[in-house]
Amino acid sequence: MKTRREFHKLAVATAAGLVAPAVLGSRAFAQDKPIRVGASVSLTGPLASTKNGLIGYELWRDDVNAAGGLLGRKVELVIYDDQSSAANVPAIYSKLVDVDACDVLFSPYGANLSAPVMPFIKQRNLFMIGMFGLAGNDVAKHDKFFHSGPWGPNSGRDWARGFFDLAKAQGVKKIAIINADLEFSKNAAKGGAEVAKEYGMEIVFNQSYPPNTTDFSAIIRNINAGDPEAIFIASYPADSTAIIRGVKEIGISDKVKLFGGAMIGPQYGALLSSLGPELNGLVNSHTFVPEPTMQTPAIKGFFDRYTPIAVKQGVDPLGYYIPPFYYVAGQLAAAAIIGSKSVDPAKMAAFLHANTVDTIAGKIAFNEIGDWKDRRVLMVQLRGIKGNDLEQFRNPGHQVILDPPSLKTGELAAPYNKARTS
Amino acid sequence: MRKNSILFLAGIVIILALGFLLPWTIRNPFYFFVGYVVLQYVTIATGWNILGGYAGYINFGAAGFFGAGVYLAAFLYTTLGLPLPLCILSAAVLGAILGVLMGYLTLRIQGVYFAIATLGLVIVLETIVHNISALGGASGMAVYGPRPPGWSPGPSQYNFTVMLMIAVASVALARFVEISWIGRGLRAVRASEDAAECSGVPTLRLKLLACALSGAVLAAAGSPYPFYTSYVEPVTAFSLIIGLNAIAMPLIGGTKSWAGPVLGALLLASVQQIATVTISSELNILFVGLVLIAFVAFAPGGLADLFSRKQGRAKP
Amino acid sequence: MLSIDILLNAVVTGILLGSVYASLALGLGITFGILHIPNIAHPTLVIAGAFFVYTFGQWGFDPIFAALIGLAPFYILGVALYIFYSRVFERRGGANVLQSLTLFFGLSLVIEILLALSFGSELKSVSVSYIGSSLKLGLLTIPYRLLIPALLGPVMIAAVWLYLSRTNSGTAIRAVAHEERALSIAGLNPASVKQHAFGIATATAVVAGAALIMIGPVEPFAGRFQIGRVFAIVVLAGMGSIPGSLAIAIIIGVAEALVASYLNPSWAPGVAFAILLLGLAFRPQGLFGAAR
Amino acid sequence: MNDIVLSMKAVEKAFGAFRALGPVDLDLRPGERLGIIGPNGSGKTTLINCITGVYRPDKGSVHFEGRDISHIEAHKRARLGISRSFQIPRPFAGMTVLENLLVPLDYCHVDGSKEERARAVLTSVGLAGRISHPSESLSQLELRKLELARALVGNPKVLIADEAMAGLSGEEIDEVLSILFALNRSGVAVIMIEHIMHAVMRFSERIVCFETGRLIASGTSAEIAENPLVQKVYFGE
Repeated sequence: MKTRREFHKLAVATAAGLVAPAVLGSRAFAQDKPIRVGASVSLTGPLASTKNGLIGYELWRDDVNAAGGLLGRKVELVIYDDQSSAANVPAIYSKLVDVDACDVLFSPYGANLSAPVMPFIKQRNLFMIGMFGLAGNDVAKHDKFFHSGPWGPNSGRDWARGFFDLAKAQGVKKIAIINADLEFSKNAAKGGAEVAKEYGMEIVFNQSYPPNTTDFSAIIRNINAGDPEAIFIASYPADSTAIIRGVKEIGISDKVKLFGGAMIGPQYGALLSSLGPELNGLVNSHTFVPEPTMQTPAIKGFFDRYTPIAVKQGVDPLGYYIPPFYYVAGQLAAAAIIGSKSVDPAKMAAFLHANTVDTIAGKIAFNEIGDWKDRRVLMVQLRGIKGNDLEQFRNPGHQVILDPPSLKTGELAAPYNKARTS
Repeated sequence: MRKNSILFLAGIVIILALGFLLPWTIRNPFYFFVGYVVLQYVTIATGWNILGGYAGYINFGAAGFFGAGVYLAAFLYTTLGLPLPLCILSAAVLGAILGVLMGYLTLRIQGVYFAIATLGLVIVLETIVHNISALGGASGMAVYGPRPPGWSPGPSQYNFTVMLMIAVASVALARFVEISWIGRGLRAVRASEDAAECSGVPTLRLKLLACALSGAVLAAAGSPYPFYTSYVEPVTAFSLIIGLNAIAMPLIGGTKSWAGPVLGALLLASVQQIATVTISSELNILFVGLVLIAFVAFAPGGLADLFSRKQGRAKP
Repeated sequence: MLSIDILLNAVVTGILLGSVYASLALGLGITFGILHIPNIAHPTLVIAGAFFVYTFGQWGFDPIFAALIGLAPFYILGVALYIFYSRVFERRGGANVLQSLTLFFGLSLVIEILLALSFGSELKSVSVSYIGSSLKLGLLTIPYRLLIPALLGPVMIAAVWLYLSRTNSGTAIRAVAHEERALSIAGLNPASVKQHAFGIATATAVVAGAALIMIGPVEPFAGRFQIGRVFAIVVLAGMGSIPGSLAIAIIIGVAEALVASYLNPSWAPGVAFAILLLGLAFRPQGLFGAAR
Repeated sequence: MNDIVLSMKAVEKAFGAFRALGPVDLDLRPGERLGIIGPNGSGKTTLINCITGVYRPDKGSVHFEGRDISHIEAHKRARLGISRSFQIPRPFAGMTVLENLLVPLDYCHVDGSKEERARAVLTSVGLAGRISHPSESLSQLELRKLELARALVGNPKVLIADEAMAGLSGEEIDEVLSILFALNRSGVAVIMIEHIMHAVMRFSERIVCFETGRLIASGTSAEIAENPLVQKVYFGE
């Protein structure tokens, strides 16, 4: 029984290690009482490409503090790395709430990582801004949860509806759907299939494929065999590349009018520059593009500051997809705190439910479960891309907004084969 | 031997009593979230060691058994509404069946093939889960756990106590295996399979038994997980980090006795939990990898061995 | 949907992919198949090779040329790995499987993280003129992206096989695992023969890495998805049978392509392991190896 | 029919195209001391493996006390009373000397206290002073003794000593021989496989010689020493 004593020592050391941060935290808290905003960010793991959102948080914090803080209190970010694993999320949020005493919470990235916190915030009645989780609150229906992302109501089904609206306008009758076997893609494909049925389209092909598939020739041949007029693709960056290459290699029918939809990857600088002109003609979802209908001094100012930091950190230098909405999350929290003059979750939530907030991404109003009242997911067509220079994407005309109609900056170029080569 | 057993039993009683009392004395739920994870790894390391440590059969697929437990419990609870203890029990039975199946397919040949086959178990099971819509596939499955009973102040505390009971049961099982004829036979298998067989040890049956027990404990370790995260999806349920920790923890603690994996898990899981809320980066996994290499290379007996050697030297 | 061109193309794609799998497995065929060292870090070394090729690609080198440059440094890396491995275990009089598996497991983690730290965890790919176009032969459409790596595989395999079977130092490698004593009687140092073999095995990783990154983008953790395949190939080929491994790799490639075409691509990852498990259960000595 | 304890009838074993053994017929009387000689690769070890159950013979059968055991597993044969020591000692590393003996005692049914039995056997082979030492710390001779002690602790009826004296000095060989003689006096049949010719000649009542998998000669020590076939095998033309 030699080890028993060692056990004891270890247990003590471990407990001390866990307690120490809490003690430090509460002392800092007592001195100047900043408002604490807590979040987990996927700094590592498969979702590490979303970590550029953190720059959005930090720019917001700096702006707020430069303007004197909120209600006269400084804002302090408490950020942990969830390593892209849902298993780490419960402990992290308990730490944020129970040890770090955060006043405001931002959710982890996406629905998979956010799902574990939903019962927790509902049960503890906490205020949270959701980060990019599709339909994140549709089950819990927590009244103090607000999306920073533009998915809109019924997002599980409807967020990519724009693609199907465009297809319907083109008279598409037969559609093919493929998706990666991952949460976001799978839900996109499931919702897409429902919308297609609603519009009376025939789904001639509907398959999912495993992550890390590198060869799509078989799938593309099978799609061609089904003879669709539109192809809805919900993919992740690696497969987005492989699919676009595969289409170039295998070829696709001239009947196909729309190609794309929910591909992750063509929003990011890395893929835009590596594929370059191969992306021409693609119709894909986005959250922000520098087109005249969206560009405002506020958001331009954001990117002017974002880009140098991103370059220094080695993350996506464009950052159109995620970072602005991380800044928006901060703005929403700030509006709620200032508007309700408190950090009381119920008051903050009441304010956001009752008021429209002006952010760098435009005016936002929420429904009862915190979705944006109006969906504002963009369907953009990539056009006129020459070479692999990333800077061209900062100019209008390369990511033409087709949907929603209120932001439209151009008409669909179809069929895909023609748009691809022109 | 008897005196040790009484001490062990007393330890169990004290730890279980603490498991029921602490939730009422420590108000901060955070420690129960962290404690749950640490205890989950104590169970995983203990379960892995029954086969890996005692019999010397390395299982890279701990995450497969764990994930199977996670999904079975989630499925039984959400669709059939089975009570938690039955979910845990069913998961253990499934783990045992999987263990026997794996063992039956590969144990008649050298251990290295068993190890390779277990690598595949994770991928095969993950592929299956992806393709079963009743399990939610890649979109995962929301699980709203049972309301905690009166003896526990909240869900995180309840999960903690449940996990503690599983961990204690697993350690007790591992200790029983270790000090009984099963353990002696397994150690003989580990040292020399032929010699063991020729000494009358039914090596195949013993290994299958170890596979079953190990699988059962690993799957049981996963069964409360759906209630801890309220949500299961294949990537985390079959996460590599589980397979990694399952090997690293016993190896660091020492594989010869039940105390090794417990020690290794308490240490490594605590360090990881602290790292998650302090330094946090890829360095975390890098650290585990380096520690693993260092222990294999320089201290194959693990911490337990280092301690006993040091104490042995101190004695003149 | 069951048209002849889909079937034909699926089979051809499968053969091409299988050929690439064979080059991934070649190094393991030497370390595990011949030397009996369970180097589960091999797929990760392949990924490291892919990143090497990627780095040179950034400077304008063709992937195949970059792979040739990489042979020497990877050979040295392999020798260093073997020296570390033998230092660790020979002090204890031979390695036990558990410990060497764990050592290589830890090693692969370390390599992965080092790659992630130095290249980031995003996908990296090479751009060459022939990527994106394809060869059309009647009903067949074969992307060069697949064709060229698939031709690279058999060339390398043939070279290694000829080396092992026709040269003295190659024969020494094949002998070292069984006849260590005989080898030292013949005046050869078994340790240096093993170092050499490990070096060659690791050098094949850079060529396999080039093949992999030509087919599609690669990220630091991509090696994990290959572990099953490469072990399935080496084990089912009958440990150390190099022509056998090419045949098994093609069988696995075709099986995966057919499953993807006719069943559902989402079942494809399980194919290699299902074949491996069945193989281990019913013919543990491998399909191309003699009974032991 | 109790004058034959172990009998092999037309046993054959091949590995691929290589026929390692047989066909071989061989009987063993209870309490007999049988020596098996033959050059390396002559099939001696394959023969033992067929008797102990490590291999299943391709053809032919093995009978023990009148019962066909060709298809039962090695550990069951051990429990029936066929015991062996290994050419290269295989102690259960990580266990003490005493524990090494407790393994067979756990699985073979022996009356009385296991620990007392183990201590008695260890004393009889001269390892009494090493009972609680780890088995890795033993000397070569002690390992040989441990190997024998582990083989005989379960009260076997047949003990197969596979080169139990290889690498030992003259005095050490005598020590091992005396252990085997003592064991044989208690009624255990002993099969000795050995290259050390003077030892096997001294020990065996009957010697058989193997060459390329076949039994080529059988007889007393003196007969074998005179046998031209055996001489040819050992001394060439």
